[in-house]
Amino acid sequence: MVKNSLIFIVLIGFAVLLADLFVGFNGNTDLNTLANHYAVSGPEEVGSANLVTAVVVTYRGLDTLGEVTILFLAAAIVSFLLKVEAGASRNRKLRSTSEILDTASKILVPVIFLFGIYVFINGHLSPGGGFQGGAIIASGLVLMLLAQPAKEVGHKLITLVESISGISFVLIGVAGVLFAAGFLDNKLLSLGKFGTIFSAGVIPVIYIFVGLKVGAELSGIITNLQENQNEA
Amino acid sequence: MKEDFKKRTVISPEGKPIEIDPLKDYFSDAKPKVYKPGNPVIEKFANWARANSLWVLGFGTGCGAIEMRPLMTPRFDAYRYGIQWRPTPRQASVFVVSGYLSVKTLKRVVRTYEQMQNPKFVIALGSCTINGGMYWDSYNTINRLDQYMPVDVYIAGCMPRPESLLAGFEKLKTIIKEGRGEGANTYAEKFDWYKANQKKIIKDWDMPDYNW
Amino acid sequence: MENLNLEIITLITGIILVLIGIWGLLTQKNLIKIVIGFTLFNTGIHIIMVSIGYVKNRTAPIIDQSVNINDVGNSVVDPVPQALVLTAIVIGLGVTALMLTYVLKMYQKRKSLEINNYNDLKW
Amino acid sequence: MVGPIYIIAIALGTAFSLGFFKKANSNFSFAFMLFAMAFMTFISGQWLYAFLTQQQETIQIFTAGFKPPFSISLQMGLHESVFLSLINIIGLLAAIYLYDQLREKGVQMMMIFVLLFMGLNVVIMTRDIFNLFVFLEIASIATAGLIILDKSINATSAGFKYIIATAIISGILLIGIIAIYYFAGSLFINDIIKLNLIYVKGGAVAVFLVLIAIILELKPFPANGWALDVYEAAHPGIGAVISAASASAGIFVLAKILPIVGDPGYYIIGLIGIITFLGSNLLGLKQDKANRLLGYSSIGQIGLLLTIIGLTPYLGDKTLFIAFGVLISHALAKAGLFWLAGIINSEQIKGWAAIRRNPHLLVLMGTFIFALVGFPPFPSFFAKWELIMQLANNDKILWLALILIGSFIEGIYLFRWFGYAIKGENEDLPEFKIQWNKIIPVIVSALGLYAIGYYYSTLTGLAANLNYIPLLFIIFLYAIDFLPVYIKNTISIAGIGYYLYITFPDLEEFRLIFALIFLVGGIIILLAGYAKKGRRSGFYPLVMMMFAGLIGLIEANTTLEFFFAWEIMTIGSYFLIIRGKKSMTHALSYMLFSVGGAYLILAGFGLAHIGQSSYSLDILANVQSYAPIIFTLLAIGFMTKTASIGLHIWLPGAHAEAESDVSPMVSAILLKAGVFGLIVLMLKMGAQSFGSFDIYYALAWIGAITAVMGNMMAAFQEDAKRLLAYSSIGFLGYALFGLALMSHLGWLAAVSLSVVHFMFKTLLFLAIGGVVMRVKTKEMYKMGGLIKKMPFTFISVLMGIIVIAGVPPLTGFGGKWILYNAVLEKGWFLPAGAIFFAGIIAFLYCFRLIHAIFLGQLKDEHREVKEAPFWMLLPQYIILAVIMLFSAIPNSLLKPIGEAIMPYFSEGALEWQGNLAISNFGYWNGELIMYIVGGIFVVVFGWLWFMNRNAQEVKQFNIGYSAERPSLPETTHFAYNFFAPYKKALGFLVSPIISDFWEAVSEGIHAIADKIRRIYDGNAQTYVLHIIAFIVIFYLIAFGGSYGI
Amino acid sequence: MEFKNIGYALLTIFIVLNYGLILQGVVRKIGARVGRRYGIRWYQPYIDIIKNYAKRSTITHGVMFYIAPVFRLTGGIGLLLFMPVIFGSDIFGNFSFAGDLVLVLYFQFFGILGMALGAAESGHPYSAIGISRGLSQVTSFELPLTLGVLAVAMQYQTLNITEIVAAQQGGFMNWTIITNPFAAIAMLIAFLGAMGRSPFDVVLAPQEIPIGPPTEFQSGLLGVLQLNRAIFPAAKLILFMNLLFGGATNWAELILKTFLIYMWPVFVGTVFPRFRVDQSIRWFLTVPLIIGIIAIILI
Repeated sequence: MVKNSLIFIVLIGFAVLLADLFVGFNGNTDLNTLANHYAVSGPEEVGSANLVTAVVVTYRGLDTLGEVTILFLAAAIVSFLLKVEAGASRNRKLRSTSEILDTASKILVPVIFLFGIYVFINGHLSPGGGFQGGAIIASGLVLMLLAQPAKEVGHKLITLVESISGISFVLIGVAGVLFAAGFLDNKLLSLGKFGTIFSAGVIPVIYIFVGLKVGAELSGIITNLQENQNEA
Repeated sequence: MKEDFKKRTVISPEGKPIEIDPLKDYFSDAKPKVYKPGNPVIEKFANWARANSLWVLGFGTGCGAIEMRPLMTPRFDAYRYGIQWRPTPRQASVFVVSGYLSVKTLKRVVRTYEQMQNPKFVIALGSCTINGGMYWDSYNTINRLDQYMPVDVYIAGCMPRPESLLAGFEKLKTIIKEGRGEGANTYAEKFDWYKANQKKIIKDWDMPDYNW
Repeated sequence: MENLNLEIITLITGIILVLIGIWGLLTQKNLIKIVIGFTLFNTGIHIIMVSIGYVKNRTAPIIDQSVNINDVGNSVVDPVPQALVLTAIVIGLGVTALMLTYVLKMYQKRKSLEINNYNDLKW
Repeated sequence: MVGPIYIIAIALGTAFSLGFFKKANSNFSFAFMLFAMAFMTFISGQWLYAFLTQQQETIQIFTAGFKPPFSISLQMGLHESVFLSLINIIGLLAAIYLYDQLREKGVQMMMIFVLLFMGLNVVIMTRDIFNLFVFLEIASIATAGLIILDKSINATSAGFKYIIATAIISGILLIGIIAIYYFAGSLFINDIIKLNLIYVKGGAVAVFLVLIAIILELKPFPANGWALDVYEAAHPGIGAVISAASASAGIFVLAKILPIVGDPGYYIIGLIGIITFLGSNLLGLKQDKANRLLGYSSIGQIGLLLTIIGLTPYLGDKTLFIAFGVLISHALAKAGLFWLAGIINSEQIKGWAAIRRNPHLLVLMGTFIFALVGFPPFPSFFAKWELIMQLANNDKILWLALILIGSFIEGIYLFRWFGYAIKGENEDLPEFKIQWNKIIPVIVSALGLYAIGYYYSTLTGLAANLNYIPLLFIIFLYAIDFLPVYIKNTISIAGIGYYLYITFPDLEEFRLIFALIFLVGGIIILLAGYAKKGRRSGFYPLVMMMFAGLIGLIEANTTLEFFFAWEIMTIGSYFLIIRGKKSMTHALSYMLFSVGGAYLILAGFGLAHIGQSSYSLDILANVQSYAPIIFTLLAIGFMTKTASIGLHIWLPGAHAEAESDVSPMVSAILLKAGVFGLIVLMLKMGAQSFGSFDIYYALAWIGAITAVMGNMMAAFQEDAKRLLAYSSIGFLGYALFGLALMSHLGWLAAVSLSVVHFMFKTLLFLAIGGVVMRVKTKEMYKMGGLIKKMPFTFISVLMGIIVIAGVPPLTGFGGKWILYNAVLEKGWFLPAGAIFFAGIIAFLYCFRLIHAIFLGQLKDEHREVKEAPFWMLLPQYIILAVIMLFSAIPNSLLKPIGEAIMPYFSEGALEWQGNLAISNFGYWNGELIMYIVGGIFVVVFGWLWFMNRNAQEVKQFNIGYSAERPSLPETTHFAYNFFAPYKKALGFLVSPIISDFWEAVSEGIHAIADKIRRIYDGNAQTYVLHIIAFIVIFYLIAFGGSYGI
Repeated sequence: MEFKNIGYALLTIFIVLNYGLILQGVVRKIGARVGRRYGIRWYQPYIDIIKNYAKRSTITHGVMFYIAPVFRLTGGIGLLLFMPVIFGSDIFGNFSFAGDLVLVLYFQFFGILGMALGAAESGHPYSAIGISRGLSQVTSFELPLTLGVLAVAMQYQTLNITEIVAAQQGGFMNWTIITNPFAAIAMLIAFLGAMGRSPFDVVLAPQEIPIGPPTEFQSGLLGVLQLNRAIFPAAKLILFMNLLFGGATNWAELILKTFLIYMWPVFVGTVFPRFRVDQSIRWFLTVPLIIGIIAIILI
């Protein structure tokens, strides 16, 4: 009880701190210079209709690379930690799933995958992007694994996709240094016509790799967790 | 023999065993020497000094010891004759054997006598030292002291009074001045005889022949 | 109460979520619940971030039919916090996944979800 | 040049590509990873090289083809390149070290490892605050991954705590960053700096949140329980990375965002830093697990760094120098120690005793420990020096004191640990293997410490004059350690001799006198070394280190040189002392008193520098302020070496347990270093007083009480060497008293007593050493009657004690006579009474020494003991000859000393008429006395011999024993508790009040540490609570009441 | 220093030796008379010494045992010769030009130390016990003595004994005991200890530890010690006479003064019983020490 009251007091202190931080916040009425630059010059400089994508992939491309790396790291750690030791018994007790789920999943999963791909290919035009698309792909995988728990997902395939797309991302970045103005420079490819699918320089390419990579990483995490579900 | 005087083996700091024979290693086994009197003139002077500086060993061997204490009191005041008491045989010149001697005491008396330096004198006090006195047939006292060491003066009585003691000292002085107080040399000369007598009566002989 | 705009409401919601998250994190004894506490905390932060980037009466920063291409600067909200929150969400996802994995591993080893059973290392 | 961006590209490319490799190719994948690490190191190294040598300008790297603030930019400058190089080298070494683990655990771990370093690299280079956050997260997550390397339950739960804690911290950071974005409208650090956000309502809180989050990443006390658990549970190879690499990066980040906060930030950082430094080291005291101890120490060092950063306003342009010095020492040493921990593989610090199965490992460990504590020649030494100087110059006395206290506490547990390693029981400890890949990183980091230390010393113009030749000689001796002892001994003697030969012409006055004591004394004592057989591994470098320090003291012209030499000497003597049997605790207390004393000296020098630009020792003569305090600090510092009362408890054990030829070195020579220090101090500073209270009068009393107590305790000792050790304490009391008189005669007495003390203490320690060597015990009552077995040794002891006792005609009397005259001149009679009382008490132990050992009853076991070896006797007789010379011709000793004193104290000098010394009060003709006494002696002896030439030689039991006989020598030898009546009457004076006092202090501190460390209860929630509370508390401190930091 | 000095020195030794022996005899006689005895003859000490030299056999325990009496006698003679015995006399100034008061004070220990060494070599535990007691006691009375000496030296601004004596000339009102009473009292109490008479004679407890340190000495060795027992106390008396009682300008004055000074420990000894060593240490370090400190403070 003493401890809880202590926690409470500390939290009140923290709340005061946050209140102090935001006490002057009164909503924005205008964009600041930075945002205004992105909004005004973004379409022209980057060629992406989705300004968030422009910021994410180009202006702050390094962040994205780091972000992907974090997912990659998380996947690697999960896979390392949950790696089922070779030779350990793998006879998991699995409940059989219903026919409906099984059938539905067979129909839905390709569609979900397709939708995911659509989302990351159109990342520079519409809401969405590599992360969102990757997550959608991974959700398809979840459905598949729910429907067919016994299904073995090829780790090798996941790893391969993950690695290739990751390396490609890096190579694009390096190519920017070599052939354009800097690391992850968007103007490696021509900006194309604003608002079309082949526009916005390398953004779609990067987003494709990001999508694949995120999909693969999330899938990796999911399959690893799933394979461990009855190990406990 | 006392356990401590038996041979033993100890380990040296280097770890080597060392054989210890206490009687040989810790006690000198030299024989006493005869010291012939030197130049007669000097000797006469020396004897005068010896006679007038009698340092008595304060060793109460028997019941006669009780009679020696009064000598130091104002009543008898032996100091005025040059008689003083010394607590150690090393520095004393007169050994007063005060009364009967049990065999056990004899051993100590012999040892003490031998630790005194030449010349040394023995006064035997009381009848018991002469012939055993009332203890002549006792199972554990000796009868005649002069079988075990040379005696210069006997003072008879049971007990002799302090006055007799003073008389005895006076007698000793005369003997010394006449140059007859050579008990120490006698002991050295007839050492084997004395030792044989001592060993005959002292069964547990566990010391070197001469106690320096 | 005219100050009580959308962004203020969301901001306060975010702050409350943060506090609730921390409270849960600190008081719950079940490892899974602690992780949930963390996700609440994290979500609260994301909401705060989005609130900060909101500009009154504007639309999402995507140039489509609803946005005049020549007046983008006056019709969209700030894209930067949105970009940042995207990154933050992904990072939060990675961290949450890791937490759950660690919890899973701990549970496998010791068959307990009670946090007090995991304080062998101390002092 | 290869652009810094390629560090990212290479690291990421490698990490992503590693997925292609299968487990079977683990060697190849490891090589691949290692190559990447090497390449990253290469890139950062070449930049560092360019910055250092080619005046390379700092460059900005823009990404995405846009300029900041629109895009993320990186920066590469000198500081970045230093940190990158440091981190990447540690990473490379850590990778080599983890060869087995990484290969075994598979490619995932390699990926994580590479990515950790990529994250750290970017964190250092980036100039975007959100990018900073992202890559900090990468580093945290990668660390969390590395922690679970062995998948044990402890590692996993530590990893969980780590993730929870860092997630909370990064959440806070994120709030701060977004708020900063809100207030600044930019994420580019350079822009944010310009805006001075702390003056904006709310902006200050935002900045505070970022700052506190970064600080929390550095694990400040007490919000750091999770980090300690990690250090304890993680593989040592990982611990090294966290402690060395991650922390370095964290420090850099802090420095990077600090301009955003501006000046008020320094205060908070300094406060947190000093709390962390003190708190963490304090809790480390109670720690007995090696890895956790290293954790406490790491955090402590980070605390020190925070303090330094916090003190930037006062340190000025020296900040970088200081911070780099501390950081590099910390990083390399801590990494090295963690790596060693992995080799030794022992949980408890006691288990480190196993390390000495390989002496080279011990050398490495010693290198790291000494580097951490801040001994020369390591960078931390110079950094600490500069830090103290600057603090003192800015009048930051409290900070100075706190930093020194913290360093001292750190020294306690580090040296305790080191003591276990050198001296602990290692019989039952498990074996350990040394693999090539594990030892290489350790060696490299040790060599790096030396190299950087040397480089560092060249950075300060001041240190450029340091004399490294003796140190090179030490290295040479270490290299030839495999040779037999007589060769090394000869080389050492030759080395000292040659050094004396080349320096002799430059020396004068006191320097000459003490140089002769130190060096000639060293040669004489080393002669005894020929008696040893075998290799005597490790001995000679240590001896030479002590002598190097001593000669350095003599040659020192600046305060830095003096302190450098002082510390070198301390190291050497510490090792010499700890070589003895059962000397672990004594060596520790020696070291603690030395370190404490050294810090006082350091503080004193620091204060003396206030307002003076020069670093010459002469500054002591022109002290601007605090003069009495400076004097007191320095005097106490020096008195720890002279073992004055209260500071003496280290000495008896240390000297008594040392080897037979080390005891004279530490007792006869080393203590003189303190005397020399006091001489320098008093000459430079002159009379000092607190108000009307004369410090010298206090010193005189201290000297007198030391003399009485030392001698009295000596009289009650059963252990021969301990007796001599206490006697040294007493004698140095005389010396202190003499010096405190501040007159010609007082100094003449003090210096001549020092010389004489050197001689007889060498003599006695060697003689007793020889005896102990033969009889294998130090308890005097177990000896006895050795005069017949060791007559030559007996003669030297006899002469030695006559000198100690100050009985005419030997030379000890000269000192007493001068002292009497000096006292009469000065008029301090009460302490003088105590001094002379002490002189008489010296009789007691002198007699006891010679009686219990050489006279009395010879024991059974010693009946076949041999005389001490020739090489032990030779130095004794050389000294004996000198003593006889000085006794017969006193002015051969006193005149040169008098001349040395003349320039400083000319009043009341002795007038010499041949060998007749005339003072204002009396006169003394040593030569004549010698003849007279000798003449009487010879006549009486001849007569007695003639009289008793035929005396019968008897044996030991032939004594008048009340008609009985002794039975055993043991029961006949009266030696145990020899001065029982004295003890009955005055024993209360020597009740161990002082040791009790120090013990109580020590136990009290340990108890406090034990109570406080209970806050780390192992529960992740508690740790998070600590973090939040920490934030709230410092929020309240920073904003308390008024608005704005 | 010339050879005639040696002759003068021998003369001094001869006179003091005889004086010492007679003093010994006379004092014992006085002691006997106090006890209403007739007592020894006044020349008994001579006879004892001759007797001991006339002993024909001697034993020795080793080299140190053998030379201990030499040390002892050298200490006694040295102490005597380093002092000016008769003030103003070249002949009896002896070797006082070699050293001052400090030399004399420290030279006392020469004999003590040597004796202790020799006695210890006999291996006799009683010797060792006696030495332990003796040294302990010496250290304790040395402290008031030192303070007194410092006070006296400070009073006269010199350590030169001749000068100290010179300063006291011209009537007894100039004697240190009048001009500096506290120092004198401290020194005189210490003197009790230095003379080793009752109540401070447990060192030589005749029956408990048969006369302590010299218990193993006999014959000629004992004779040498007896010589010293004559010279050493006489020398100490002369020292105290010089320091406190104005010295002596001729032998008659010397004999009178030293005899009277000697009565001080004699009478105290006749009246007081023995102290144990720890008791005497405590006593010396309280009463006389305080007096000594007062003396120092009053300078």
